Amino acid sequence: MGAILEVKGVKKSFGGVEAIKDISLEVQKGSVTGLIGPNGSGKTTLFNVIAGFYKPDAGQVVFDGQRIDGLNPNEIYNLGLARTFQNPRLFPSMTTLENLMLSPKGQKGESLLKAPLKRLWVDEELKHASEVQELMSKIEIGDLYKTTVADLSGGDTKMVETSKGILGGAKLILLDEPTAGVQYVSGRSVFEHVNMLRKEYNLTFLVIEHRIDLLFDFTDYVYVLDMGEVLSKGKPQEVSKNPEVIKAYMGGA
Amino acid sequence: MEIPVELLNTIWYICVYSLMAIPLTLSYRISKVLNFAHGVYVTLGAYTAILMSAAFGVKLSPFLAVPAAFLVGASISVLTDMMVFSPLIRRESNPVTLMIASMGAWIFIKNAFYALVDILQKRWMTSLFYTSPNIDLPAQVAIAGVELNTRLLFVVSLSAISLFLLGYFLTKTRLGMALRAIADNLDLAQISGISRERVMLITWLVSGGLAALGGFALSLFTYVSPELGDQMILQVFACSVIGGLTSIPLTFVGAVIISSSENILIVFLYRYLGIELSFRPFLSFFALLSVILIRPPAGAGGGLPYRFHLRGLSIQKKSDS
Amino acid sequence: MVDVVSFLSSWLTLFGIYAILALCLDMEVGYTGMANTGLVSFFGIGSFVAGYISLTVFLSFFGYSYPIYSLDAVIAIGKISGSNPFLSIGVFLMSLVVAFVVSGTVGYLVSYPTLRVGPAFLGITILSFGEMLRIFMKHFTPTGGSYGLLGIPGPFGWVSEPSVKAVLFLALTLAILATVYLYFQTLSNSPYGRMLRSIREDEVASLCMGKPVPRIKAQLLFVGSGISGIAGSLLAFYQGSVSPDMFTTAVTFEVWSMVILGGRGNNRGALVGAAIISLLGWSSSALNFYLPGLVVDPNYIRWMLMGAVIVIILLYQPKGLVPEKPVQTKAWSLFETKEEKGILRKAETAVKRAFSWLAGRSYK
Amino acid sequence: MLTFLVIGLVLGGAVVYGALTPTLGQVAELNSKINQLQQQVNQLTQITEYKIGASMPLTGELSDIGVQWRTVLEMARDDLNAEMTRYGIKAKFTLVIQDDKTQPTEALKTFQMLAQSGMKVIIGPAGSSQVKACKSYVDDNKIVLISASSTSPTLAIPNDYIFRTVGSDAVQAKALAALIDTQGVDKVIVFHRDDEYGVAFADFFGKEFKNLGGSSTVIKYASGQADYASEVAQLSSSAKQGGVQGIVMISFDTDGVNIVDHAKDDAFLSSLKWFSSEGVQGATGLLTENIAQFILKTDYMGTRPVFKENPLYKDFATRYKAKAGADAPVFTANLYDAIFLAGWSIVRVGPASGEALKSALPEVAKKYYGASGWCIFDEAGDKLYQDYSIWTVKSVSGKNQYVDIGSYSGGSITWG
Repeated sequence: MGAILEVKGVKKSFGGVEAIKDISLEVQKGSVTGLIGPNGSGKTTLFNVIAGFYKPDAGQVVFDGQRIDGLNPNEIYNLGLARTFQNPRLFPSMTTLENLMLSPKGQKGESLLKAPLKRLWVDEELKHASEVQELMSKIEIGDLYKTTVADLSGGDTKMVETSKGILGGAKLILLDEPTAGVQYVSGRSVFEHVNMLRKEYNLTFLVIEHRIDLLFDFTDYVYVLDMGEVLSKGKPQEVSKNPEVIKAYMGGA
Repeated sequence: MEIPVELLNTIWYICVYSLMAIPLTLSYRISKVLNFAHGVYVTLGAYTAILMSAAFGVKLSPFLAVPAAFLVGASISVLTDMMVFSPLIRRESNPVTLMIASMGAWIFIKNAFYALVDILQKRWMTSLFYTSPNIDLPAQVAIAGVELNTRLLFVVSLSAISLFLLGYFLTKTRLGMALRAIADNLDLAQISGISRERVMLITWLVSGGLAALGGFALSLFTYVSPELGDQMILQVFACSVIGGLTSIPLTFVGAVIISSSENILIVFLYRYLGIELSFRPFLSFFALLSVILIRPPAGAGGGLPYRFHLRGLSIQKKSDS
Repeated sequence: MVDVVSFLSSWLTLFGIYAILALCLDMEVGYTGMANTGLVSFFGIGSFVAGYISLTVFLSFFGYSYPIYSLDAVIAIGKISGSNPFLSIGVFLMSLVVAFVVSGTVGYLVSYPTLRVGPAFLGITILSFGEMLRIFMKHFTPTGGSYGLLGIPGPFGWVSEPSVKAVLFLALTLAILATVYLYFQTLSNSPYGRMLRSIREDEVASLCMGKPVPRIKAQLLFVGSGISGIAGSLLAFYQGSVSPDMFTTAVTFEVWSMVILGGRGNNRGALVGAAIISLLGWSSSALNFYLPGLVVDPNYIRWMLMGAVIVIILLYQPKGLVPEKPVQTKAWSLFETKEEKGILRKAETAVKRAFSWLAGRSYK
Repeated sequence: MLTFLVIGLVLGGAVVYGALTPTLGQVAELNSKINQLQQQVNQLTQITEYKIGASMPLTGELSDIGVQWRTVLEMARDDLNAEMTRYGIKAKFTLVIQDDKTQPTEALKTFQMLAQSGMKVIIGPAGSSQVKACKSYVDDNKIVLISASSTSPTLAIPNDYIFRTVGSDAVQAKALAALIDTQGVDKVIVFHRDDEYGVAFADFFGKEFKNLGGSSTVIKYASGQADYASEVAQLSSSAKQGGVQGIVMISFDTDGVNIVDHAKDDAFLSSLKWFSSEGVQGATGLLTENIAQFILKTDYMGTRPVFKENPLYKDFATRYKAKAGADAPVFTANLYDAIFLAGWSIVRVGPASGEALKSALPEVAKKYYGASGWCIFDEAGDKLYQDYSIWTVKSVSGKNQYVDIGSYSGGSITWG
């Protein structure tokens, strides 16, 4: 299994402030890779660069052997790289079903010309619907299909956001603090689902996470960022022993 | 010596536009309301003096008219805020909703005022639809051998003083800093311990009052009608947008640009390119559009996908809604 | 003793025209969240295109060579307009199509700046564009400049009886309205509509889900503006004359208030709003008619009402009179039928949770 | 959706049915005959009430003068009713005045509303673009439109339902040119609004003035602005360059006053002679002290369509002044006569049929001499004999007022 995502010497600064000094990292196919670091260490900025929100000032991002830096977010999504946000960005006043039905790529019904002619897209629509149903039952929110997303619990919201990526046929999903805004106890279950989904759909995850305990149990590899640089990397256990990591982490948090 | 009249007009308009546009910028920056009702404050400010002088039938002292105009504009603007904007803001409505609400308020107040003027006109048997206040100012005054228009001097000093006071208020006083803090982000303001509602109130009070002063200043220069606000609002918006609707100094620059384009540029176009004078309003819109295109206002957040690639603005929800 | 027939026909015709506008605006504002405050300019383009085409075709067909805005042209048209039914209707249809294309294209071009400045400023951008256009039209001699165009021959010039003519035109308008309504209804209840709504909710997130947001917005402005153009040409034919002064921003605000009142993101709402607001206009006239000499002129009251309606609706009934519904695609059927299964699954999960609790594992 | 369609169909059906029934053969004629008989019977027995519609610019660009016209209308109504009782005609007229905001589409709506409440004669609207907006409607539905202030020659269309109790600008342009010629001015700038009225007037004036051996250049300004300072500045400088002796201002009231107000502060413009059309006449703004001085300096003169050597007009003017407290502004006499023409035609053929009224109106007008002189219509339905008087502002008994210092009739100007 090779690297599905390679970040090579990426730099990004806003008006003189270097959010990312120089970061290179690799994400192995089928792994759950953790990304930790104190606030302002450039984790989210890195995500935004990977997801195509920002153009890196230098360096390149390679996904599946293809350069994606400089592409627009929607193009990157269509290549199979999905992301979630720290404070989830779903479509609040739309139902769970609608939210999920939005995610499949290249729907026939989403072209202006085909949309008015039902029969052109209705079969496809049903196919997607059944997939959605299946997935929703897997993550145990099957009965919430007509609740608007705004009314979902924190954990459910995270799961919906994650599963959007899956329905979009993503190979790699960037999770930005999946346990933020989730009750402490259910944070674990979020990761259990992540694990389950990874096996089911042989996905890869890159996770920003603050809770070290979860990282130990669920991630295969961890990068520690500080001040926009990779401070250290390795298996969670090793990393957690690294003194400067502890220092940086305690200092930051 | 003779000062070219184009220049004088430009100065007039710099004063008037900055008095109208800067409060608009201020209110947008702090409340994120693209306020179309702003034009109404202008009209009311202009008419306060007119109605007063008509009612008492005397020459009105400018030092009475100015505070009166300010008070009227301020009170109406605060009223608008209390009845329309703050409930909506409390409900975290998006900017579009707020804009529409302001349009509603605008249409309502304007026509209510129209009705009032119509009734008064019938009562007093004098024409109020198109007039100018009867202000107690000598026409000309000679300074260092130069004949100067007193009203111009008055308006220049009026705008200079009020803008200076505004600047002082924003930069030096605690309240003013709280204002700016809120404009930038909320947390700071919470720290400074001043409630958001109060700051909003102050903002609307100031902006409404200043806009009214702008209206009054214009009514010294020319005859005004209840349509005044509508006729000016787009130019005023143009000034503010040039200022990115966030920066007060840039808004002043905008006022300078628009007034000189309306008073000087058009003249050059007419003389050397033979463009009809009646294209004058065209220029302000042209300026507006070109500025918007060349340099999208930060307040706009920029469209997709430019937002990220051009400006790298924050993509947190705050900036969008 | 109000003449019911002609009242209904004239009211419904203007209602139809404005309802088409309201539907377009609703598509842009209600579904996609594009605050198009320059609607009137596309409306105007449509009507000028219609007037220009019909006059030119008629004059050239009958071999006159007057400029279309001249008095001779008007008199000549007065003679010939009724003479040839096929020509009348043909010209009518042709100008509808051209109006659609032209206004649509302009809308598509305008979409560039709007994408550039983003949602909050779209309004002021298109607004000033509309004003620029109006000033330009006043100097654009081929369409009569500030004279505008007069004596535009309607599609039913050959019908002698005025009320029949009015009714025929009404039927035509309502037919077009119905078509537009059906089109938008199917569009908004398709994946496309779903996508539009997602853009309104959060365009960034929608972009992150692979939706080409800028392109979609441009498409929608094309369609919306084009159909507004059709409405405009209808107005031109109904009124028989167009002049630049007809297309002030006031028109836009009227349509806006229709959409707000009826409810954003809901085609039916747009229709309701259009009906109510257009009635409001007539009712103020009626008030003036039956009790003349009020202290306050009813016209002021009418406009105050208009403003108050917008504000009050936004404050107390933000969703409007007819609140929006979830996008109705086939997908629902799948779920609705599985309702009882849903219940079973509920039970199932409950049991699971119980076990997991017994097992002492923290479970969501 | 379905419900909507159903409603649409039902309404459509109702409308079609309602529309087709009256057209069934003689029924219509019979009805109208019966109506007319009814009318005559009524007239003999008890007072019948007739409604006359009016569409006036109470708001918008002409609002200043529009509200004064409202007063004239009410006055005319009362006089007409008084006349009826004097002649023992058992008829009473009431007015329904609607605001059309000086906007075309609004004017059309107003007309439809008035027409649908059974009125076949409607006074107004003021502006030519508004009249155009109503043209096809009134022609189709046989409603008689009498505008007292639309002077655009582009509406001089034979045998339509549009009548104008005021002469076309083509004539007034001639009058103005003649006036300027008498002032020994042969080089002027025509400073006019960019709407239909201004453009047309400027064209005609240019031609006429050329025939008299003068030369004129044209500057066009955008109407509907809050302020015209920059235009006036440009006007001044091009006047300097052109070395003209006079300015001809073709404006409405609101913009006109604004322009004069700025011109009074300009030394060079104040040294020229100023002329204007009727548009600005009657605007209260021109009566303020310092503008009056400007008018004195530039011996400002204008033409306006009224025949002041007319006892009826003098009578009307005095009574108007008594009622409104101001001098009768422009077009009031024409408006006044319009009401009378409408009233008498209704009395003659009854209010039921627009066709009858259309044919009656010119007949009535032929024999009618009113405040605006002879009201005879030409074949295009415009006032045939329009005399013009020359107006200016003078201080009469310490109060600035509009006074007519001369008149233009039959191609020649008579002073005093």
